[in-house]
Amino acid sequence: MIDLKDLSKNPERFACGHRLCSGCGAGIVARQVLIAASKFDVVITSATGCLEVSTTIFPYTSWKCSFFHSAFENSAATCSGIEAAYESLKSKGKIDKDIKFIAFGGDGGTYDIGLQSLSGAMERGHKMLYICYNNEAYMNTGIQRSSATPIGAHTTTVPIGKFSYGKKQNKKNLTKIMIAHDIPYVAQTYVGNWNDLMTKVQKALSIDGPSFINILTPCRLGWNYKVQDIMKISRLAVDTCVWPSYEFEKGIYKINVIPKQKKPIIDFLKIQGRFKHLLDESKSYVVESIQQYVDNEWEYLKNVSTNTISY
Amino acid sequence: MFKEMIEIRWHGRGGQGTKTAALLFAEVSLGIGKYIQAFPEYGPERMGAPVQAFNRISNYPITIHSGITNPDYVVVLDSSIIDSVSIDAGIYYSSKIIVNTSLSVMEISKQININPEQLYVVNATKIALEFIGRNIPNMPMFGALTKIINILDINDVLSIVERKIIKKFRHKPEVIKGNLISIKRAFDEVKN
Amino acid sequence: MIKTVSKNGKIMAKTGNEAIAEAMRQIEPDVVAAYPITPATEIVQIFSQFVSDGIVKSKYIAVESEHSALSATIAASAAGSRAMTGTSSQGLCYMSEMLYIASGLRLPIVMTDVNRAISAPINIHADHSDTMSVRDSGWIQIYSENSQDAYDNIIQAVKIAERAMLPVIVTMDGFIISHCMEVVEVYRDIDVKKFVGIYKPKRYLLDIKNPYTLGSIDLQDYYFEHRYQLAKAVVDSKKIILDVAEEFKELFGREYDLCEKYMIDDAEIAMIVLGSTAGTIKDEIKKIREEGIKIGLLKIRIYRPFPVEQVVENLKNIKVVAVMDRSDSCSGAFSPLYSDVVSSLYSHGIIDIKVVNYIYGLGGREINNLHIKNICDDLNKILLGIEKQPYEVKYVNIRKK
Amino acid sequence: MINKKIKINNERMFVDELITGDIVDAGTSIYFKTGSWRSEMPIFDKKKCVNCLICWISCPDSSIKISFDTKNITNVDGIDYDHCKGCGICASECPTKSITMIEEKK
Repeated sequence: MIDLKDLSKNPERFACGHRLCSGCGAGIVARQVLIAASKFDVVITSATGCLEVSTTIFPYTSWKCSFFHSAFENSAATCSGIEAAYESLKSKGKIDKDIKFIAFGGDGGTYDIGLQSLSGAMERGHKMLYICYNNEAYMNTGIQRSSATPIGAHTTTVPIGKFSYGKKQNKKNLTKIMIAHDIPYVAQTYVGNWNDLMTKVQKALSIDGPSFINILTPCRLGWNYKVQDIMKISRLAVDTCVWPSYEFEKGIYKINVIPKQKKPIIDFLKIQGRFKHLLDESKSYVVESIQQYVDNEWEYLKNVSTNTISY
Repeated sequence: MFKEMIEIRWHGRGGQGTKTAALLFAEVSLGIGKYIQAFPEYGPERMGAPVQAFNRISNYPITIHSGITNPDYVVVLDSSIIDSVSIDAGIYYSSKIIVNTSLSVMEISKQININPEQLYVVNATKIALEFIGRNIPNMPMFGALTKIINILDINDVLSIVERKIIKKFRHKPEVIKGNLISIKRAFDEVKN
Repeated sequence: MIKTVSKNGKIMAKTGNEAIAEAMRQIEPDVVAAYPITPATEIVQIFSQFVSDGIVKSKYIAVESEHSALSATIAASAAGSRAMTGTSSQGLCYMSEMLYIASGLRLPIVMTDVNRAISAPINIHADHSDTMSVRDSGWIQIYSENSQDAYDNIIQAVKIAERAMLPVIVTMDGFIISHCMEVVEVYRDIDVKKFVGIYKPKRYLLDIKNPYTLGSIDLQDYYFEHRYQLAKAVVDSKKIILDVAEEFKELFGREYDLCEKYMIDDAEIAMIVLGSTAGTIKDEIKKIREEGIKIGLLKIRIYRPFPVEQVVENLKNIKVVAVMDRSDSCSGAFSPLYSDVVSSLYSHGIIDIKVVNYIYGLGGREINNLHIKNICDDLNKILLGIEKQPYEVKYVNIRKK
Repeated sequence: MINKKIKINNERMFVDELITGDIVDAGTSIYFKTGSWRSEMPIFDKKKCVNCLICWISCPDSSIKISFDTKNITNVDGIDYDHCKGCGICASECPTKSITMIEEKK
């Protein structure tokens, strides 16, 4: 259980004055991760993307800890290089502090262009936490589809049109791919549950080895919802089971949030502009197929999970 | 008389130690104070495929970095490649060719149409099998070249080679001995 | 016996790759991240054996690509460690994006590039297309003529990089040097360690008491200033390179400069070249000189920053010059080295000199004394007015009907 | 040095004043005011607040001001209007409705 009162006593490490959109989920993720990591000294790396460009516009930076960015596709490789330097300097007695390493990337920089770099770093076993703030499209460049974009969503590179209902393919299940790397800790969480999110970050940082957390991070611009509804929307993703909150620790699956009553996927879709066109009668077959996909994945997850732990 | 620079071409098959022989020849020559170069035929080396390696030996620093087109010495580790590879490419009137074969100079000379006076033979395979126990003819051919090139003292060669391979075969003294004997044997047996 | 130049040096037989690995063992960087590629693989292979045997305390990251190799090296350098990498050809192309970032962030990384042609068609042999493709990336580029050069250059590169706060790439020709065993004088470990010293970065990411952001985004208001800073640093690094060469000479006895002059002071015709071919040209020049032809060579050692002043100084009295490029710009507007030489001359008002561009040796195509002799004959004919200066690029040793 | 210059007058630095490399001192964005981005503004009612800190942890702009009382217990003090962008997440998440959104007065 996260004790906010206790954590609030640590100095804030994510400064105000950044230029993320009003109500941006990435800002919430970055803050909560840093607050959860309060008791550690950290070095942060980030892939190019909204979070990076909006928080480090020269000569302003919102990071009060060491922060490094070099390119789009290499957040994990970059983090692994810093970790290796740390190990080297520590073994030579040039550094004595304990430092944790956290890499950030959006879904574009993680699912797509950065996948190779991520896979390599995880396989090599660097002691680092990779955080994907997943807003399900290339938002920084103006809402283009990524392999994290769900079926049926409108994006500017697969727009809806006379012959298109948006993206035709299901999103890639990156969390499963990371689980297949057999690293000590993999988790999925979401912006609407600070307790779940921060507990997972703390858990990941306590582990001796690589860890990965995939955080569903609604984007007001790309998902098109009312700005203050961010928490509600991401909770709906969990309640409809389209984005289950679960973790994979040392070979064991645990579901962390079981919805009291599993809601139909339409509840999640109907409050977002990116899915609005699916509400039309003629597209009900798309909604049905999404429901089918969600049901299958949820059943699979329930089957592989040995127990349930909620935070 | 020592030319300003001697150029050597080695022929063999991938896995027979062709490149190793050239590298070792360079190291031994360096050991007696010569300037050296040793380089393989550039490219991926594949087991069994014909390969080449080269040496330059000089009393002066070698600055040249082109391939060797007119070798002074050609060393053939495996006579079975004679049909498929032009071992006489670029040779001139005073080039010398040393072939690992059980055949005589005259027989080889007919086979590849080379002046028998430029040709030398030694049965390095037989020597290798007898003293090293494997058909790796590079060491005996090394000894044969030492004899024909006549710029290195065989005793220097033996002691330098011993120093070079002693590390690799520390636990197999018989291999070291076998190699040294095979070098000396080929040195003695190579003939025109 | 061959005499050493340095008091405590040791004469050894080493290939270019072995010489670089040996230097890396002596430098003992904190982090090396690399990915195998022919013909540079041997370097990291030998080095990782040093790591496995505990001979060096470096951390070796066997990354999954060249892009990650340089990314991790950049990060390790930013973190405050001395970091090195190495690659060739396609690997350098794949790193290309990160090369610009390394220099933009002013990180003193040292890399070896074993020069190899760029695909397609795929080819593993020497030419300079790879390093030429990133010549404007803000890295210092040092070309090596032989294994000794490669060894000496990489040792100097560490010091140059850290003093100039710029990344340095040391190159040598694939196979021709990388796989050619030659005489190399290796210095004592203790002397090399003393020469390179201990790396003390001013600011580094692991200095968590003094946190900062590295790699921020510049908008229109700052990008230009930062790039200007970089360009100036590269140009100003000439002095640092010369200072380091001077210190190197003091400790090890070998002399280095931005360029190397060979019989050029009284020459009427000259050749300019990078890398291993310089040695072959020297060999041929010795012979040509015996015929009474006044020919000389200017070998460019430091290609970036380009030694404009030295090129002008050494060419100003030459009548006909052959600029030898081992890469092609495919532009009809001449090749990289030629463009640099001609703009250097023109900007200094030297315009009554005939400069001919020769492209040679692409994909490892043989260049030997005979080819050089032919070029010399061409130049001589232009000198004597028998032939006119050609208006297009000349290709050496290419099969044409 | 870099901080001072930004802090005092937001003046652009000359090339000679820039630190070598693309370096920014930590946390300088506090000198960049994003409060003007608001179209709605949160109003905090201290009387209703139970100091649960949910607004604080939910704010993407680190704009919920907190302080510590004599027993070192965290209290919510209000909104940092210099930086709050008016997204309304705090108001929406507050369990005691201590924060309400009103139209920004220009």
